[in-house]
Amino acid sequence: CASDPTSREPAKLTDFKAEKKLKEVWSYSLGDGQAEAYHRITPVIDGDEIFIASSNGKMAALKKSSGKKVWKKSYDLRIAGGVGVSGTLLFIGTSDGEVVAIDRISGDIVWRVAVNSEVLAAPQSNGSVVVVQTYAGEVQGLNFDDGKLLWSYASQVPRLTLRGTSTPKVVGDIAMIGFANGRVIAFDIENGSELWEQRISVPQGSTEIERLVDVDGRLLVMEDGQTVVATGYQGQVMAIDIRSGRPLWVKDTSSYVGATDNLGKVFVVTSDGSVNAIDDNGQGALWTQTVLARRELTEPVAFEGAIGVGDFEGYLHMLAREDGHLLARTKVDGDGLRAPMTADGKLLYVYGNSGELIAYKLQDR
Amino acid sequence: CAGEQDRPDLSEREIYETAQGYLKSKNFALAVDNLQLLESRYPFGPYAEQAQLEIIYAHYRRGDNEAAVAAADRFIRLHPQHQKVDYAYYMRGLANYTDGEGFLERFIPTDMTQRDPGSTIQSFDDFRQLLQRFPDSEYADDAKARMIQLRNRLARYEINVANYYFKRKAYLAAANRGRYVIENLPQTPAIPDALAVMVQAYLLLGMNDLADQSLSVLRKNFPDHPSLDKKGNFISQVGIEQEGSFVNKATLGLFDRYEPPKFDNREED
Amino acid sequence: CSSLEFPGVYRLAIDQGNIITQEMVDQLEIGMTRSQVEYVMGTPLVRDTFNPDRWDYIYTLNDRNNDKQEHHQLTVFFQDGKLSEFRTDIKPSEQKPAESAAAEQEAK
Amino acid sequence: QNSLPISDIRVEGLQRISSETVFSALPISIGDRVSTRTVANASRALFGTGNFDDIQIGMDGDVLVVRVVERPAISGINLEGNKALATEALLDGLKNAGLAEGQVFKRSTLDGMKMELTRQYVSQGRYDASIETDVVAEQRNRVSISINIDEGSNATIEHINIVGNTVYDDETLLDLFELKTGGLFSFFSSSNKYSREKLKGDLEKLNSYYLDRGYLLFNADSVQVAISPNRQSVYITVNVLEGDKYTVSSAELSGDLVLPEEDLKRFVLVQKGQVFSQALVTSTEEFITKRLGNEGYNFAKVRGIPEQNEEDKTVDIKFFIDPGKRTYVRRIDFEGNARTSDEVLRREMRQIESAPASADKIELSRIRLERLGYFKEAKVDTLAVPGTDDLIDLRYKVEEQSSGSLGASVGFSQDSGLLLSANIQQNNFFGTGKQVGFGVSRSDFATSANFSYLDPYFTEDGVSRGFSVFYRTTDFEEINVASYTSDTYGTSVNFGYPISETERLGFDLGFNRTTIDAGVSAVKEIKSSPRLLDVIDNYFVSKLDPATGTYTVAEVLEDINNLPSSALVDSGEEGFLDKYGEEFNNFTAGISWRQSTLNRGLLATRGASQSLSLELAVPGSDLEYFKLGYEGQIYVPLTNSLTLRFRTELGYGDGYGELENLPFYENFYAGGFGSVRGYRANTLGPRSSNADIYRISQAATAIDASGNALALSAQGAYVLDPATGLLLVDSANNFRRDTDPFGGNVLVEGSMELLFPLPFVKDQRSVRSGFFFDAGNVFSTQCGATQVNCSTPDFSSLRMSAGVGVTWITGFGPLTFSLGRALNPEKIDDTEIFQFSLGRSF
Repeated sequence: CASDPTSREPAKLTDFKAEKKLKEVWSYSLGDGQAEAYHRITPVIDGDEIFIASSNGKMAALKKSSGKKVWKKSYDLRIAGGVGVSGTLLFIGTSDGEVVAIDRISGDIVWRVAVNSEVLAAPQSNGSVVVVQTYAGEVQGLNFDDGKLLWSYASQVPRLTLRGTSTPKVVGDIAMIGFANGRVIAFDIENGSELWEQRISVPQGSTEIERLVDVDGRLLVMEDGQTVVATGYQGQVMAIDIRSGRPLWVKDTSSYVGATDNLGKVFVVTSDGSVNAIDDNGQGALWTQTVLARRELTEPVAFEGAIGVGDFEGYLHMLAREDGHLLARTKVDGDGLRAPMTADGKLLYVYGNSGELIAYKLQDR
Repeated sequence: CAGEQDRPDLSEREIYETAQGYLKSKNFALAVDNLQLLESRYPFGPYAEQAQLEIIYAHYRRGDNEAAVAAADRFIRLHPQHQKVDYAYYMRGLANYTDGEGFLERFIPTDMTQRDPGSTIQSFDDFRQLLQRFPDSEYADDAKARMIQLRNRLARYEINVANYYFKRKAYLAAANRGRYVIENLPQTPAIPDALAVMVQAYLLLGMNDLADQSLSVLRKNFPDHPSLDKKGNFISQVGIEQEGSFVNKATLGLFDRYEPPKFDNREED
Repeated sequence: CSSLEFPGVYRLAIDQGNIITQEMVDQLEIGMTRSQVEYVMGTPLVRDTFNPDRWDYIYTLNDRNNDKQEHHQLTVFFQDGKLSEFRTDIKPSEQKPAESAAAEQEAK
Repeated sequence: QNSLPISDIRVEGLQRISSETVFSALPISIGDRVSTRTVANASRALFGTGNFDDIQIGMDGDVLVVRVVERPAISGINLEGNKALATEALLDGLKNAGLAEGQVFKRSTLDGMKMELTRQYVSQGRYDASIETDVVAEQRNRVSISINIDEGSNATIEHINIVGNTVYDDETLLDLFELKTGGLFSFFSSSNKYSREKLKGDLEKLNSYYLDRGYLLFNADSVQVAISPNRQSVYITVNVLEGDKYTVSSAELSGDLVLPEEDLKRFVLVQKGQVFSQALVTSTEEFITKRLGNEGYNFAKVRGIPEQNEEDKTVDIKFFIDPGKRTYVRRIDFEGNARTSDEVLRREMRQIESAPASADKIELSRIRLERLGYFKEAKVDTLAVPGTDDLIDLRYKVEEQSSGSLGASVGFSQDSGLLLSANIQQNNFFGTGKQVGFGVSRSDFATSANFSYLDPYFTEDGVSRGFSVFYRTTDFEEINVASYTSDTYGTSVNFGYPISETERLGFDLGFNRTTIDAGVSAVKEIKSSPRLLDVIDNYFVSKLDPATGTYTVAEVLEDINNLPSSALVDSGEEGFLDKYGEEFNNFTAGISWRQSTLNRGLLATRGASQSLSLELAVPGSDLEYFKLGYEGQIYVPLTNSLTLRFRTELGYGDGYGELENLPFYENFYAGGFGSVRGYRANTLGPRSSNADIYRISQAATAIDASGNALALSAQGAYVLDPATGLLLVDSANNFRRDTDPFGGNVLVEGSMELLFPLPFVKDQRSVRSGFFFDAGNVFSTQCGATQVNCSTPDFSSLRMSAGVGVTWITGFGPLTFSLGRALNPEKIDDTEIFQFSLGRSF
């Protein structure tokens, strides 16, 4: 019989001539990491500190260059979304439907307020209003100092969605948020009025599965600070002008993680595990790397001329920026990688699902 | 995949011949298999239609009534104008008719008017369709006869129930069963009994003017009904029950019991 | 009934027909349409095939266990669709206005 | 354009379809004029047959040419990879859609089926299932279709989270849920497989949990269901708004009450001061609706409307009663009684036609049908009569089962050996409801012929009348009882009648004649011993010289008749037959009271039944005795699948007048089926003592002239002891035979059973299985001096057993197996682990 053309198993790791090597600089372990409920708690860098949190309610502030602990606290909270930072406050969301503000210096809880459902994405703020999206598709604007509700917007959530919520993106006074119904809406962060709205994916097909259109990935603000790139599941990737909301270019692709950009190229990881590089004006597709097909890849990160992606078995792969060939690979965390990675030009910070935060340097072999 | 290995490719005519042979030798199971093989192998050959017709008969004779009805339905759907399609309607009615009779009734004489008619009612519709579409089909009169027999059976069933309700002294129930026959099953041999039931029940209920009306209809149409005496008056049971015979009292009502009215003048239903 | 049966035989109480109550009879008025009568009295269980303009309501109860017998009867007549007359053995209660329909006593 | 009339029609491109089919479908015939319109109709008609992919109609001179391309027929369909959806179900689905062997192949139906299959898999939670179809052409314009399915795996639930619950914690609430996250048993039970219906059910449970505890405004509408990108796991989040806890401030009835207020008041479970509970409101509604139903208002609607007042968190509940119209039953019809006649069902009806409807009479009639034991199940539908708002028709649907055995039955059961019997024991004789038993049966221990007839409805009120004639010879030895045979024949007439809905009284008068044949070695209780065996007719005086072992003188055989009576030993206690002879004519009279609320005739599962009976051999019979019996059983349902059954049977019999004790052949026995399982049938209780026998030696010896012995007679002879002048006696023990059970006049027996549904059995209505604990024994108030194991009733000597038993109603009657272990057997008891029998249900 004709063998099954599209095998459904994740692609096996191919061996390759490593041109670069990932060297661990420091590592720090915190609580139970993402635990069982498919969370994507992401570390955040602000100044020379990096803040991380774990599902069983632990948080820590570390010196980003050395990993030295500044403070570590344990709260009676089931953390599900985090870590947002703005000014002196850190923000996390919990599975019991609470948004908690924490003083970044002391780690003490400043205020905590109940919202109507689980908070799976890190609340963001511009210093005066904190914006949070709950799992039930409601967006709330809270007062930065005491968390009191300023405005709220309720979106219409389809019956079946993809696990996870898109993290709001705040640029100046504009808060842009991707929703589970395949739309991205920009709000005036102060009063919650709608600035513009774009449809990233359109549900088609007969079953609930075919009609999944979540925009779950983080929104990418390009280097020029003018355009935001949103990726939709079973839909499109779309670049939109932040001020006017006009779509600049659109590509048909399906992705549930955010895109990243570097020196004029946009890198998109599709839901079937291929990594694509597109010209930042959206004209041509530069290269596509499918060697990591169906390995549930994380959001790509640009670092030292390479593009890094993690996979479900916990491997970190570095692909060459020009043509996407494999440069380096290392095993980070047996529980797998899911949280997006952050880089600050010197180090690449990777937060494994078991709660292992490791900083890497990329060297030539 | 394994290619479809073709058995020695019997020609259409050979398969059809073997099927005819089995039909004649009453080996209906094998006849069905052959006819099915013919249909799947040569669905549009010259013998296909004839095979689809004969398979109905084979299923029926094999006692598989559901399959016979299904085969008949399929033939009617595929060949609505076929000149033999009346045979399919008739066979479908026949299959439903015999399906109603359980296994026991064939061997032990049972009074079918006492039993739940079951799917024979479905056969009533099949035969009616046959008569409407093909009034002069060769099967029309047999279908008509069976329809009449079925209606008579339903009417007699109603009268039996009325008789039971007389025993139970539920006279209004008896009267309404009689009325059901008059209103829904006219021209059945049970009509005279139904009228007698109504007269007797209304009398026992003390509704004399309703009784008179039914009595006049009975007298006009069935003057020699056993419940009418020579002068045409109704032999009523009213009042008989009160005294009760001496023997009855002595044996605490066990012997010589009062006989409630019973109307079962069936010559041939 | 009189014939002696076994002492203490449990016999089913047989009730037949539509229940007729005093207050139903009070509500009946000449000139009512068929559906109005039906609303008050309910659907008649005795609707004679040979005489469509007459509805009979009858109620009998024969409870041999505790020896309760009941027998009520009401017949309504219609003329061109309107209630023209009704006879019943239940006397309408006093406060009904005098000019009520001919409700003479039906000999039972 | 109308060209010349066509002279002929030619069809090209036909491979398998016959030309007649084309001609009969073609609306054009020879001689017609052809125009574009007729051509269009023709091609549309031909397309209509569904057999062709392409049709061209043209003219060749005056000949109409129809060129067709036939649609391929399907030669075969094969399915691979489907486990969750059964192949036949799929093939049926395809067949209904017109895709089957021999049918015409249409691509559109195949694609439609593909989409339908994916939807079915998604609805089963198999989100990553994928289906590929391909069509392979074959010769003679046929195609084979292959569909291969990758069903993927069922998405498992990884995480269920309830947000916003403060009063009750997640753990207690998640306990209510049928859907569970993966746990130990999750691979076995599919509780962690997501399905939308189960989630809906769980949310309802959550809702009623809060509503039953006062949280009137509880709301759990916002639910998010999400799946992981690899579609393997499902995450469920339920956001709840608990609201405040409300207490009841008042509860009243309003609307048209129909019945006096106090009559309905007692059904109102909601009281002032109580914490609000939706469950109590709903059951109040149901009770009142049922009560109105009994009054004939079948369409009554009762709704409890809560009005909450925010300030003091209290709620007033008003029950609006709308009785609807008083309803009447117009007709009652039966369905499914192919064998049972209409009257047998109709006479069980407590609801009469053309009469006010009453909900409990309708239900009671259904239960009475099931109580008959003729039907596996009885259901009732209430159909509103079209065109009226107060008339209903009732339709009782029954499913018949064999209520007795018909025809010859070859059976085997250990305690009665091979059972050859041709008996027609029919409780529903040809569906007439009459119970007729006619049987001739022969087994190791009994040959019997009997005819019994009972008409349960001799009068329409249920007065029953019946009679029976029987002849039975029983060799009790074969059923482990002392060796004697009894031949009885007799006749009896019986009546019975109901004295209430569930109780019946019964009377019977009978005559029977019994002869007992004690057989050769009858036990002492039956015949005094030692005794002369009439088979031996001579004796001799022993001449053996014990010292030398030689015979001094010839022993001479004497004829038994001239044996001096003094030679017989005094026989001591008299046996029964000695006292009362061996033939008895008895006139029996019996009265019984029976009460039953069992829900089914055979294999009941609920209710209770008990019966008290007295059987009296009236004065003037040869033997004047009486037997009192009590039987009772009760079912206590534990859960909807487990039921506890308690059963007891007591018996006491005694003689009166000049008969001191109960005739031994009327004794009670215990052990075996329907009694104490684990012990051989009828072996419990007092034993008989074996009879002493006069010594029989081998042939008497005679001496010939020269002094050597000469055998005289082959047959044994009694030995007279020269010293005492008495016949020598062999006391029973040197026979070394064990004693035989003899039964007694007091029976005490009971059992406790835990009934459970047998796994893997679909139709539970004709199977019963359960663990049992039996206890019981037979005692005697007049134990014979030499009787073993005989005691007056005392509980310490009850024999107990435990085990498991299964009964299955087959076409030939009940088939029963039981595995029972005797818990406290005495040395003398015969225990038996495995017991089975056909024709008797325990």
